[in-house]
Amino acid sequence: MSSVPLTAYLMLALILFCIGLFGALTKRNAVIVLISIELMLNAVNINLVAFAKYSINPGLTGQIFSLFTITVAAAEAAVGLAILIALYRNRQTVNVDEMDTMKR
Amino acid sequence: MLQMSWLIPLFPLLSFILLLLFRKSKSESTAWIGVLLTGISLVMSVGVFLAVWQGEGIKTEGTWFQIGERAITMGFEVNPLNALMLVIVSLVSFLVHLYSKGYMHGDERFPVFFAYLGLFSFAMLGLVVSPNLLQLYMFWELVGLGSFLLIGFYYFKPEAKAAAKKAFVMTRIGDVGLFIGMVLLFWQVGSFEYDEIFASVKNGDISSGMLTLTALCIFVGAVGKSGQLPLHTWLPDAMEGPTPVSALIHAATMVAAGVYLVAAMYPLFQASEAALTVVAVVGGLTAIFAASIGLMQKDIKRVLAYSTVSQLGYMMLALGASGYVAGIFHLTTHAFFKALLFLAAGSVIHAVHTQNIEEMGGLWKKLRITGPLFLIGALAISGVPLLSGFFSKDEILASTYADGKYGLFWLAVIAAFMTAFYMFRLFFLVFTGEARGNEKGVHESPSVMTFPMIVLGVLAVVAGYLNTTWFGTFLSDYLAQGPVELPHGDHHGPAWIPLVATLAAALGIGLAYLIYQKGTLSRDWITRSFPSLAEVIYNKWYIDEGYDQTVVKGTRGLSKLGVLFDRYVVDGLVTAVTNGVQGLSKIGSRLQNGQVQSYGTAAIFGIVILLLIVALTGGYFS
Amino acid sequence: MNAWLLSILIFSPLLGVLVLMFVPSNDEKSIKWLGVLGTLFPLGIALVVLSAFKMGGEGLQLTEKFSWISYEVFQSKGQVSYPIFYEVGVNGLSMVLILLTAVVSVLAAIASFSIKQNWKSYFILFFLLEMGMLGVFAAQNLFLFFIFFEITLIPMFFLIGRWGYLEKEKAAYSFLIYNGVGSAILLIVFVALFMKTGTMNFEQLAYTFSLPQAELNQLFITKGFKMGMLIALLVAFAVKLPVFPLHSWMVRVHVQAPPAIVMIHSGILLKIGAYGVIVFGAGMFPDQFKSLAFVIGLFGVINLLYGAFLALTQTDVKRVLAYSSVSHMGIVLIGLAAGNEFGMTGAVFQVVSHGLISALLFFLVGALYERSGSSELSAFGGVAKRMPILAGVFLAGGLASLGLPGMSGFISEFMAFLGLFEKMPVLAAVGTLGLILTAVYVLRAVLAITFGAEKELHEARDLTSSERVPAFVLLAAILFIGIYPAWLSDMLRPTLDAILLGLGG
Amino acid sequence: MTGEMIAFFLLALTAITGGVLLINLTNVVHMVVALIFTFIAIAGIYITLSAEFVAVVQVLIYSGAITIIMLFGIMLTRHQEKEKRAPRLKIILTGLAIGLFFLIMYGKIKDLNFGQQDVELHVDNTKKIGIELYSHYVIPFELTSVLLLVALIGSIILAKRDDDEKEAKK
Repeated sequence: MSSVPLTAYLMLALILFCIGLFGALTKRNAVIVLISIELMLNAVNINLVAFAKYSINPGLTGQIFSLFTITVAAAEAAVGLAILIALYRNRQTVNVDEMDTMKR
Repeated sequence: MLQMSWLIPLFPLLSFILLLLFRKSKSESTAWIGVLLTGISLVMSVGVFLAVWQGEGIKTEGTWFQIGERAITMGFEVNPLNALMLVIVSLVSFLVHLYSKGYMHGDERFPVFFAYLGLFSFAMLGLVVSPNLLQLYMFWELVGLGSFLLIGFYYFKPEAKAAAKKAFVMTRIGDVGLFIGMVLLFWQVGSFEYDEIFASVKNGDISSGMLTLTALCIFVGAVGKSGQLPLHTWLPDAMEGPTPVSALIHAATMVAAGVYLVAAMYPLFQASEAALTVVAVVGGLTAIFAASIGLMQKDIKRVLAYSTVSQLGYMMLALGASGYVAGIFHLTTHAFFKALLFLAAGSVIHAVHTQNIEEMGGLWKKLRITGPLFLIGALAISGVPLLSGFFSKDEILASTYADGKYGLFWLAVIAAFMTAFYMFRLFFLVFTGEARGNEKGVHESPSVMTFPMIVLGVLAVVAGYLNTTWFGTFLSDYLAQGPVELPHGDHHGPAWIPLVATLAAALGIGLAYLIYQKGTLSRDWITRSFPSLAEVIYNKWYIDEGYDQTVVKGTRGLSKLGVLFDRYVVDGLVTAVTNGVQGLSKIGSRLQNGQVQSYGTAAIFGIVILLLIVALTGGYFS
Repeated sequence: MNAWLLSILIFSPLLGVLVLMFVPSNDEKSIKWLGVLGTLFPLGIALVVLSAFKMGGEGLQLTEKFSWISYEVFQSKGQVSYPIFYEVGVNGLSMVLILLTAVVSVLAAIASFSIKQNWKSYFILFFLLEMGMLGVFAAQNLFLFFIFFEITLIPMFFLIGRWGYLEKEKAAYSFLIYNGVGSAILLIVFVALFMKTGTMNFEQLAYTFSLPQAELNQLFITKGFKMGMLIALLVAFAVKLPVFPLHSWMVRVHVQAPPAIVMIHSGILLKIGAYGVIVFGAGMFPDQFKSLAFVIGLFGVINLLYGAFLALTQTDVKRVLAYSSVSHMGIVLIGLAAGNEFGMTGAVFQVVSHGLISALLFFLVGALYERSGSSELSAFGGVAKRMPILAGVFLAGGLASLGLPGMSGFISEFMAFLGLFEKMPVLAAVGTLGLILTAVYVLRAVLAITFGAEKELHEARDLTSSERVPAFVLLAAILFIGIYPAWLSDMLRPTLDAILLGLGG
Repeated sequence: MTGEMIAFFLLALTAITGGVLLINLTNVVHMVVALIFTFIAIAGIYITLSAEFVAVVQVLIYSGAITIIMLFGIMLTRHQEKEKRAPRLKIILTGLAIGLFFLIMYGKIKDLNFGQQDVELHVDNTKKIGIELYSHYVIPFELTSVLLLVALIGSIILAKRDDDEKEAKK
């Protein structure tokens, strides 16, 4: 049975990862940056699940791992947003390039 | 007796140490420590000399330290040459100690002076008994130290400071020559021992070029120490030291060390015709050159200093002209009469408190002992028959002539004439005529000062009979026992040579008499006839100035250049590097704009580079 | 007892630190005396070590070895383990240097009486510095050597930067930067050696590199690699030594650091560079070292002459001495370049001798500074009148520095040049010019201070009795080595013979 | 060309389109909505990979929860809805780096094939995951719950208006 090769999944994941990375590094809105990071995590999840099926030792491990990842990602999104809101309250902005207190 | 001869140098060393411990003592009886200990050395030296006269000799050595397979040895050796030197050195040293007791009376660093004298005597005696070149070199430097300390004894005088420094540095230049020669010889022979060096010279193990090179290097050392051309300028300046020091170091002993060195290494020189010729030419030129400067000096000690340089030139000339015995002979007689002259000059200075001969005059009547002794010295150095200088100078002339160096022979004769002239110019100006300066309260020196002069006066008269054609050539027979094969035995040239020498001396004395005593000839007769020549001679041929302009200025200029180089190039390079780093970090800090995304981009670049490396090389650890 | 002796010695200065912890920091007097006692203790142990040391014995003695760190790496050829041991030991060379360290430390501690503030932290840093120095010379592997090497840098930085003169911070930073670069290069070399050979032990490394090239090829060690390592090592130690043109930090440190620290620095720390070149350079890469001999000799002569020329016109006596150190380190290089027994011995003698001489001279300069508040030559004159002992010792130190026979400087200069004259006579002859220049600048400086008309100093007292101890001890040591060099040369011979065997000279 | 392949291509296309829209749209809300497509498409991909449970979780959490919080975040932080573009240089540099990254990774994965696949994975998928989670991975599982609790409390504290501060200001 000819099925979709592993490479195809990996390619998809790679493309999504790159898009997420690009978004995270170039977008100015902090919310979009957060969501781009979610996209990157998703791309990784695809890899995990793909390797769960196609690999030397196939099994459930990859899927379970991706479940944990999703959990952590959800927590991260929540905390990230909370920080964003606190920040917005103090600085009245969510623009990433105005958040340069490290420099000052 | 001979086994104990290594103790000879140690007594003065003991004196040095004891006197340093007593340096705060105000009592002048501390001087007796020095006198006594050098006296013991003198007695032992005479004993050793007598033993060697009987044909004995000794050489003892032990390992000093060992490097790899080679042992560096130390020890002592007594042979005819250095036994003679031992006597000369310890005798003059003893007499100068005694004399200084009176001369240095009232000086607040009285014990220190004697300590330095002790150090010098130790070094000089140690130099003489050295059985190898390395040990000789070490004492050679220590002798320089003693000389330096004594010249700079009046440390608060700027002239003394400059003179001490100059003496040390100028002789150091020579020493480096000796050092190079010694080291080169070591790699040729594999040892510093005289015996082994001479053996390989004899066997022809050393190529002739190397022989000449090493001999010349060693001769450079002698040039420095003995004040030969062109390193003579320190010796007249060294007269800033106390006068007994000039007598001891800069007339009788240390400056003769150069001559001694050439004599001790004579087989090496004999093996190289070129080296001998150089020695002779340098000696001859120094003799006449220094004599010419002596003609016009006004400082009593400087006249004597130039005279010393000139006489040392004679000795070198003798050695260079194969007159080994003549050179040593002159060294011996010169030690006595020049020490006498210096001590007498010191006595004069002690009396009138000036060194300028223009301010003296008519002292003959006031200094009834010093005057005649000075006259004896002057007659001896001028080569007046029957005094010691006559015999030794005659031999030098004879051997020069016999060696076929006719040009140098006539040069030496002219120098003899000049010597006679300036010595008697000095004598007449100081002792006869009217008193030109303030001479109130001038009195004869105490007996502790006159006694050494009398001893030296006697020796200045009789030392010549050590080696005469009339009574026997004791000295050359004696020296023939030594390790050096005496060059062509008989040196007694034509009978007219003594006549010529005597004539030259008589002419010189007569001319001085006519000018300075009788006044028949005007004093500035020569100065007026050859003004520019006189100017040049009066300024010592501008040698000092020449060195100042070339070597000193050059060195200082190089040093300044070095400082600039250090500041601008070396430090500049460093500054350039730091500026570069700073510039880079400025650029870097612009990247640090505080925006997380930029950092992220940078991090991605880093990851990409690492991945590239892994992708291209296949991984370092795989 | 013997089994632990060296470790006790290395860490003995820590006892001083421990004791000082319980002393109130304003109790000046007891801190200073404890400082001296704290350095006397290591000296005592060093003497015990000396008595346990068999003179003329072959190889290492009093060795200690404990496994310390070990890690494994999976490589294509399998699992390879890289053990690092704590291993110390002494041979003749390091014994000499350890003794020098212990002695100079005590004297520097006495000289530290002139420190005006923060005595407690001063002495704590001082003890750490001493521990580092002792460790550097006793370490028998690269790792330990490097750790102790770094331990010397940090206290030194603070000692210069806090207790120095006007431009102390600048001096401290340039010290740190130059030495930091040097030790960075050192670290790279050490890691590379470790990766290639899997050992850090000096003897094993030397053995590995002495294997025939065919066997070395299996370890991927090429001739080029060895040469590169040697050059990097030489550069790293050239910073420390220092070699022209990397000397400017050293001049700055010598001028700005407090005199007691300069005694340590010039007396011992610079010697680590020479020690490194001998142990790592000549000891591990003899063939390559030989082929670089001419370059090393050339740099030696350049150092000698350059330092001497620059010392000629300096107006600050500290600068004169600093450049004189540059010049004297040239003699070490000259001796090493000769690569024969005379040259090697001369180099080590010069290391010891210069350590003593420069410690003495800087001590005296410190004493003079305390009396006059200046180190400019023009501020002094006729010191011999009111302070005859100081002037006398100063003159003696100067004469030792210019290589007067009977003092240690002569032996080292003589042997270094004797060695070089065998191999490169022309270069050596050029180098002898340095002997003359040395005489000129030393006398210029010494005479300007001690001779001449007397100038007013605000406090003209001669050396006090606590100052006489270091001065006389150092002078005695200088004279002792000058008169009886056999003591030192016998101690060194087995070690140097082993190195010379490698050099084939 | 099997049905599986067609499904994969369609889903992949949707996911990538969503991503590209995320990059190119200017309205922030639109961006988030575009991403919902991606998330749902990824859930589909999970199904083709025989991971039904993960797919469901994906739809629930990503498409449901996270996107909604993000929209809330956008609403709460009222601001200009239009997203301004970043400076051109930054985009070029970042693009270059990511492009290189892509190329390298592409080179590495393009021929990756383990030649094996688990055909039993879809059978009782949820049940098996449950068993695994409560047996083998029970400790991480419990830890995750702690993590979620901490995140919950942390978010509340962070987002809470700081009343003391306000009062202090008054």
